[in-house]
Amino acid sequence: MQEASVKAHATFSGGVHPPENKDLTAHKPAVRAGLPKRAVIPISQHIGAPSKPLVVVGQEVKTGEKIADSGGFVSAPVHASVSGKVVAIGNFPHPLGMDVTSIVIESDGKDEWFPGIKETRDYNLLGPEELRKMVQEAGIVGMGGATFPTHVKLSPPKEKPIDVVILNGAECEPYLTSDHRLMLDRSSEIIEGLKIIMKILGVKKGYVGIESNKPDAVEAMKKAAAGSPEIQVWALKVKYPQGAEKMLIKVITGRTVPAGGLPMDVGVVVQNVGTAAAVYDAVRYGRPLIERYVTVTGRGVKEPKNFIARIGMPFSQLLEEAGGLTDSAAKVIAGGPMMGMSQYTLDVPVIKGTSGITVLSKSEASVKPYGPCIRCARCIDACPMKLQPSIIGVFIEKGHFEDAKDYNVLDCFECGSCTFVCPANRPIVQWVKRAKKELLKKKN
Amino acid sequence: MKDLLRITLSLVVIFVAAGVIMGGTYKVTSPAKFYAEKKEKEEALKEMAPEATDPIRPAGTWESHEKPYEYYVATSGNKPVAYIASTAGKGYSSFVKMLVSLDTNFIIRGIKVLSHGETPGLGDQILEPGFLEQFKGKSLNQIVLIKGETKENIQAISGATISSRAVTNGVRDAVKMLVDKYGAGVAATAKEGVR
Amino acid sequence: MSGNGSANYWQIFKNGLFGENPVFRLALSLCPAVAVTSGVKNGFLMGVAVLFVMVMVNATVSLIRNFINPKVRIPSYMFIIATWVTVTDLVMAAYQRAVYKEMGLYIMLIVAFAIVLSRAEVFASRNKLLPSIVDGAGMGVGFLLALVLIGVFREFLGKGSLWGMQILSMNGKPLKPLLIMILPTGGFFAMGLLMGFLNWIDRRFFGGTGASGGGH
Amino acid sequence: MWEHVFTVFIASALINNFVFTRYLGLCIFFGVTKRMETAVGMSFTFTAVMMIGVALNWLIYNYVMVPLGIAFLKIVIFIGVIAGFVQAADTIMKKVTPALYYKLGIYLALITTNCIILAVPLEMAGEHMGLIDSLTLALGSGAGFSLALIIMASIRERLDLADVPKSFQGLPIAFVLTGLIALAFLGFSGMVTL
Amino acid sequence: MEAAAQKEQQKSPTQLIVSIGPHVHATESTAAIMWSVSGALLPATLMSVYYFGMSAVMIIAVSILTAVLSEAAVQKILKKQVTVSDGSAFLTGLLVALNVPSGIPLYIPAIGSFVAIVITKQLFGGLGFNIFNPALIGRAFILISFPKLMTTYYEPLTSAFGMDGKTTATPLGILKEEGMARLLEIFHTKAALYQHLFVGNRAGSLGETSIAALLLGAIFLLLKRYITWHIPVSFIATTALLTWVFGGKEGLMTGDPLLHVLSGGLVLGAFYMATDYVTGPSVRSAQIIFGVACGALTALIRLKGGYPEGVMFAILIMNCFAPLLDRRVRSKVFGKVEAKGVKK
Ligand SMILES: Cc1cc2nc3c(=O)[nH]c(=O)nc-3n(C[C@H](O)[C@H](O)[C@H](O)COP(=O)(O)O)c2cc1C
Ligand SMILES: Cc1cc2nc3c(=O)[nH]c(=O)nc-3n(C[C@H](O)[C@H](O)[C@H](O)COP(=O)(O)O)c2cc1C
Ligand SMILES: Cc1cc2nc3c(=O)[nH]c(=O)nc-3n(C[C@H](O)[C@H](O)[C@H](O)COP(=O)(O)O)c2cc1C
Ligand SMILES: Cc1cc2nc3c(=O)[nH]c(=O)nc-3n(C[C@H](O)[C@H](O)[C@H](O)CO)c2cc1C
Ligand code: SF4
Ligand code: SF4
Ligand code: SF4
Ligand code: SF4
Ligand code: FES
Repeated sequence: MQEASVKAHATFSGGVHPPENKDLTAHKPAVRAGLPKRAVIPISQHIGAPSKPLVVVGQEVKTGEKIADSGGFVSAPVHASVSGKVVAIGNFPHPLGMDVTSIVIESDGKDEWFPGIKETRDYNLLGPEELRKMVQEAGIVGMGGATFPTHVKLSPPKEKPIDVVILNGAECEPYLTSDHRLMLDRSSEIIEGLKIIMKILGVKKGYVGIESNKPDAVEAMKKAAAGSPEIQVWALKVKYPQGAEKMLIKVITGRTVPAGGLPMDVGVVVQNVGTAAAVYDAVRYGRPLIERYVTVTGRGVKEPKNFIARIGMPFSQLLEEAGGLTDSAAKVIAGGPMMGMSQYTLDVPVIKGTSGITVLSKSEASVKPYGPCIRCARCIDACPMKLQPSIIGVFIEKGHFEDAKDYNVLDCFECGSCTFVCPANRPIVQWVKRAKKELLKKKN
Repeated sequence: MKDLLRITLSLVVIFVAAGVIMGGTYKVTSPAKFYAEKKEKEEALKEMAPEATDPIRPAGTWESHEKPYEYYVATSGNKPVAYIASTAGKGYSSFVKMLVSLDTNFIIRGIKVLSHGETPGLGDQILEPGFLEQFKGKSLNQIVLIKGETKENIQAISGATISSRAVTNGVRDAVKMLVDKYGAGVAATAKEGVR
Repeated sequence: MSGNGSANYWQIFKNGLFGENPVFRLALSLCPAVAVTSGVKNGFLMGVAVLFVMVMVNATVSLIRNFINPKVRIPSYMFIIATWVTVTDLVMAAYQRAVYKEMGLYIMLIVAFAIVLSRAEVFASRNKLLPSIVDGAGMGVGFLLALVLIGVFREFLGKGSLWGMQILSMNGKPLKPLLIMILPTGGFFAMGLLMGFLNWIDRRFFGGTGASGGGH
Repeated sequence: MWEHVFTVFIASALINNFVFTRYLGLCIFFGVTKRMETAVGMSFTFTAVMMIGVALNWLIYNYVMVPLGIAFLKIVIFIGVIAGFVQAADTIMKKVTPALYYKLGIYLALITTNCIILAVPLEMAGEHMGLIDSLTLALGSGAGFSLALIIMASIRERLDLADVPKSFQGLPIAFVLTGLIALAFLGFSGMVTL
Repeated sequence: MEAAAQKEQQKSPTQLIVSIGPHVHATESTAAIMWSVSGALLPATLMSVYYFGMSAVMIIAVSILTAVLSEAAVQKILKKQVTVSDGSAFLTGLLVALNVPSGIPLYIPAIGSFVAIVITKQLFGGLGFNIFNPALIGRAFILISFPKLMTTYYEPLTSAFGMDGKTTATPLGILKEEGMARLLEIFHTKAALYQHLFVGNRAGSLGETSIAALLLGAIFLLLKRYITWHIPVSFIATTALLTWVFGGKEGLMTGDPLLHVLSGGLVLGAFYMATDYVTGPSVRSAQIIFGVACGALTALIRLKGGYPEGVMFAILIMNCFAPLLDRRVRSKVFGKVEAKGVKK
């Protein structure tokens, strides 16, 4: 334990230190948000095939009832987050940009739970297969933002043996504190969830990585893990993007995920702490994933808060519960300011991957014009992937996508560090996204 | 076959015609060129010793920078009136080739730069009379390059010190050589001032 | 390139001067354009040499054009060019000693100038004697003018003189505004700036594409 | 001896670089430096042709032309020799190493009308150089030209991304650029005296 | 702004700003950097005024003015946005001024600045695209055009005003032409020599003489991370090493590295000019190669070349190679087994 936290001070090269702004909400215990009046539940809240609706307009549903089933292996079922009546199935705005088929449930305010849901006290008698099934049925997906169906991560191919599971409690995104609060409120559940995941994967070594700017969370998790020697809790240096799995794995296990590869290539599975908690709830109480911790924060909201909100909760309603927007509010972001997506409407719902809603004021949000690259190399130093964003940027700006590819643009995971430091304000991430699209087009 | 024949034939004709043209031109021009060169050289030498009545002939060759150079004794009725040497000095980007002529007391009468490859505008300032005139009337041990005002010695052209040094050294080598060869008397003074 | 045998001699001639100026437009045989133009005089004499060679070559080629077998066309042309260059070289060496000392090498290199070969190939080999001579003359004069233009630009800025005559001077001493212009560096600058300037004029006033060709 | 050889080499490669200080080979220089591939291809081909061409011409000049007193035909003969040799190389390569031919063949054609390829033999004849010196000169010139080509290509590829004023795009800016490189290379001037 | 992205903006009923992330930025800006570098040169600038008086003031004013005006003019003509406020033209002008000797006719630095901005920078596409260091090309241009004036250096003034200093050779000049002995004659002891060089009481180009002032600014730049150690350190170290090994009259290892480091444009060049982002390689490992090569060339020119000082030419020559270095030396991508080979 001791030498662990000492070792933890080693860190990856590159990265940046954006102002954290976590004190807006860090000390505020999560409060339960009211029920959404109209829950808008997209059938695709995850990477992979959209799920298939099981309900029809007009049908009555109960909280936790499955309303859409997996559209394939890499997919996840979706459940009703409130009890009430299905009033519409159609395209509605989605926090990730385009409109998406969603099931709209008008809440009857009773929040009656689906009878089919039953507890399992002695879940540790169950075998990996049954456990994995339960996780899948509960529609759990990565809650760190990647929203990759968890049961898939938990079924690695034979040839890729997993020997380490890491829980990602870094929460390196500025402003966000949902994982922080979650770790304080539900530390033991998280550890239990971790143990279940380890059992499913047959792994003997588990870690929880937490940025050292949350000492209380580190303490809480250490206490919760005290009884289990196979689990270590690591305090990590505060540096964005510490939470990026490749960086996390590098720091904790010293292993380097090959470019273009996955954590499992080095025998590691990374899960967000929220995911672990969800796994516990699913296995212990049979509860599907219908709510999550959401931080509503930023200079643009009157009373920044941490919420426990139901999936499908419209941003507008949740923001109201946080006292509403200030007059200076200018930009609403699903997620944090580094990787989050800015929204053009407040009708979008909270989904499984929504760790927060950040509202920036005019002064923060003003988009400055960008100038030519002065080759200052700050972006190269900042890039955790050790790419050369400067040159990549110029190439894409001039439409030389192949050259950009030659400079490994495809290895960019869009953390935004380069764009953050660029003195010329160059929108590199934006260009990278375009390049990836163009290159994809060329491929097929 | 017939084709091939035509080709060869045509080529042969062209070759012959061209050969005639070029050969003809050569016949005409080569003597002209030869005399022109000869004349240039003689005029250059004559310039060095106008009063010499007899044609100026090489008196021997000497070594400078591993290359042979000629020297001459200009005479009027077999009486020496001037000693002349061709010489060279190592410059900025080339060897500066010169003619130096001394009177019978081994005082410099004149310098003529025959060729050089120094930088236009910088090194080629050595051609300016102002610089070359300095050498007139100087004797061996005065031929020292000075950066800055001087009447006694040779003043370097600023911005072209290296080329200036090339000329000065070339001249000094030649003068020393001539003094050693012909000036038993003045030889003593020649000892110092040699780099 | 426009090389039809239309008997409009002025057209053919003018084409060489402007439309397809060898240096500024076709960007052929660039070396001498930079190399010998540190002074107007050298530029002019080089131009004359090229003019002479081009006229003679074009004439010869068009005279014997029906007599040469296509298979050996190019070699024959090169041989003809080499011949006339040799003649020029020998004459210059004999009667233009001073100049020859400075640019003898470049005179000989006329043999490598793509412009000469290309005119022989493109024009002379398909046209009668007179048009060919006119074309050669046009191209030659165009080349000559280009060299003189560059020469004026460089010698004036570099030495403050033209054709060796000092024009600018300050209290007796010759005034040399920008020495660098007579060095290699300056030659390249002069070419680049003049080309750019001409392009600009072309785009601005004649709505041309203002593109200079490239390569040989 | 070796010191002298070394001096000749450095001088011809850097200090008297054919492109930057003697303005030769410009057509090809500007022609093939639009892209790095072509520049590299030309570098190899050029240096090879240069070496062999000089060797052949040296032999012919010293053992045929001088004895026969037809040195004044050097222009005709040198270009003939080079053109012939290039032709031969072309056909032979096509037969023997087609792979290499498709890489470098295209450049062979260009080379015949390049000034440097002819200038070096002429210089060699003019200065009555020995075989070693001639070959060193050839190698140095080849290396110098290759260096020039590769620098130029790398810079021009970067220039593709810059918004150069319309009238200056293409050759004009290339000329100015060459001028600037030449200015920089003046730093080598005065290091050796030949 | 992205056409597409704008399309999205119109979709917005409320006035929400939509853009691709990240949605926060560091406060750094191009202008801030350029002005800070200019600021870092303030000590050296003041010293030059102290030592060379009114002449220095005029030269600096004229160079900067010409630089800024030419930049504005060109951008107007090319119908580009005028960006003189970003300070890069100002900095270029200042550096031109600091690179010329005092007492030089004012039209010369003016020409230098003009060439620097118009031919070297704007013709190539303006800020960020120039291949060569504008200020140094400007200097080289006027050095070749006016070799006499540009190599005529004046003693620093004892009285701060009026131009009564007398001309003299610079330390490097003397070292080259007359050798160490002469230098000791002038300064008596080596200690005195070094001390003169360090405080800057010696002949030389305006900005280069006071090593102390230059280092002050350099430290500021290093602390603020505006420059990194890679280029300056490798540059100066290499020059020192080579001048020590080969610089001595009596055989190897008898040279005087300290003298070579303190004199000439080395410190100014290494910290303020070789470090120019735009005209050097941007990958750190390539920067070390760049620095070492600059150092080697400087030593070569100083010891073997036809010129007392080589810093300028060294940097300019390496500017030619920067794009090649950028091509060949690339950052080692995280998780790439061996940094991917260069496209051939
Ligand atoms: C730049 C970047 C930063 C990230 N930061 C976090 C983080 O702070 N917390 C987190 O849980 N996941 C973060 N992620 C996502 C993780 O990389 C990884 O996908 C996730 O932890 C996997 O767990 P999950 O599948 O349970 O979400 C980040 C990803 C990127 C690319
Ligand atoms: C491109 C260039 C060409 C030069 N050409 C010459 C030259 O031909 N002759 C010469 O003596 N110095 C030449 N120099 C060297 C400088 O002029 C040298 O510093 C100068 O001779 C020494 O300065 P000083 O003469 O004022 O003492 C040249 C320098 C450069 C950069
Ligand atoms: C950055 C910089 C680079 C310079 N480069 C050169 C150069 O390459 N050649 C030169 O003659 N002078 C150059 N100078 C000016 C020389 O330093 C000048 O010759 C100097 O004053 C010589 O004096 P020193 O003996 O103190 O070096 C440069 C000056 C600076 C500030
Ligand atoms: C650290 C640093 C050093 C610079 N050095 C120079 C310089 O030596 N010469 C110059 O003209 N501009 C310099 N600049 C300004 C600017 O980068 C330069 O003009 C660009 O080359 C313009 O494209 C420098 C800027 C920075 C940040
Ligand atoms: S940080 Fe911006 S300006 Fe600096 S190199 Fe990267 S892209 Fe260019
Ligand atoms: S290039 Fe990609 S990975 Fe690197 S810093 Fe920028 S966004 Fe992050
Ligand atoms: S750059 Fe790419 S991501 Fe950005 S707006 Fe354009 S298409 Fe979308
Ligand atoms: S990513 Fe978004 S902003 Fe960019 S083009 Fe696509 S829709 Fe537009
Ligand atoms: S003219 Fe020299 S290569 Fe074309």
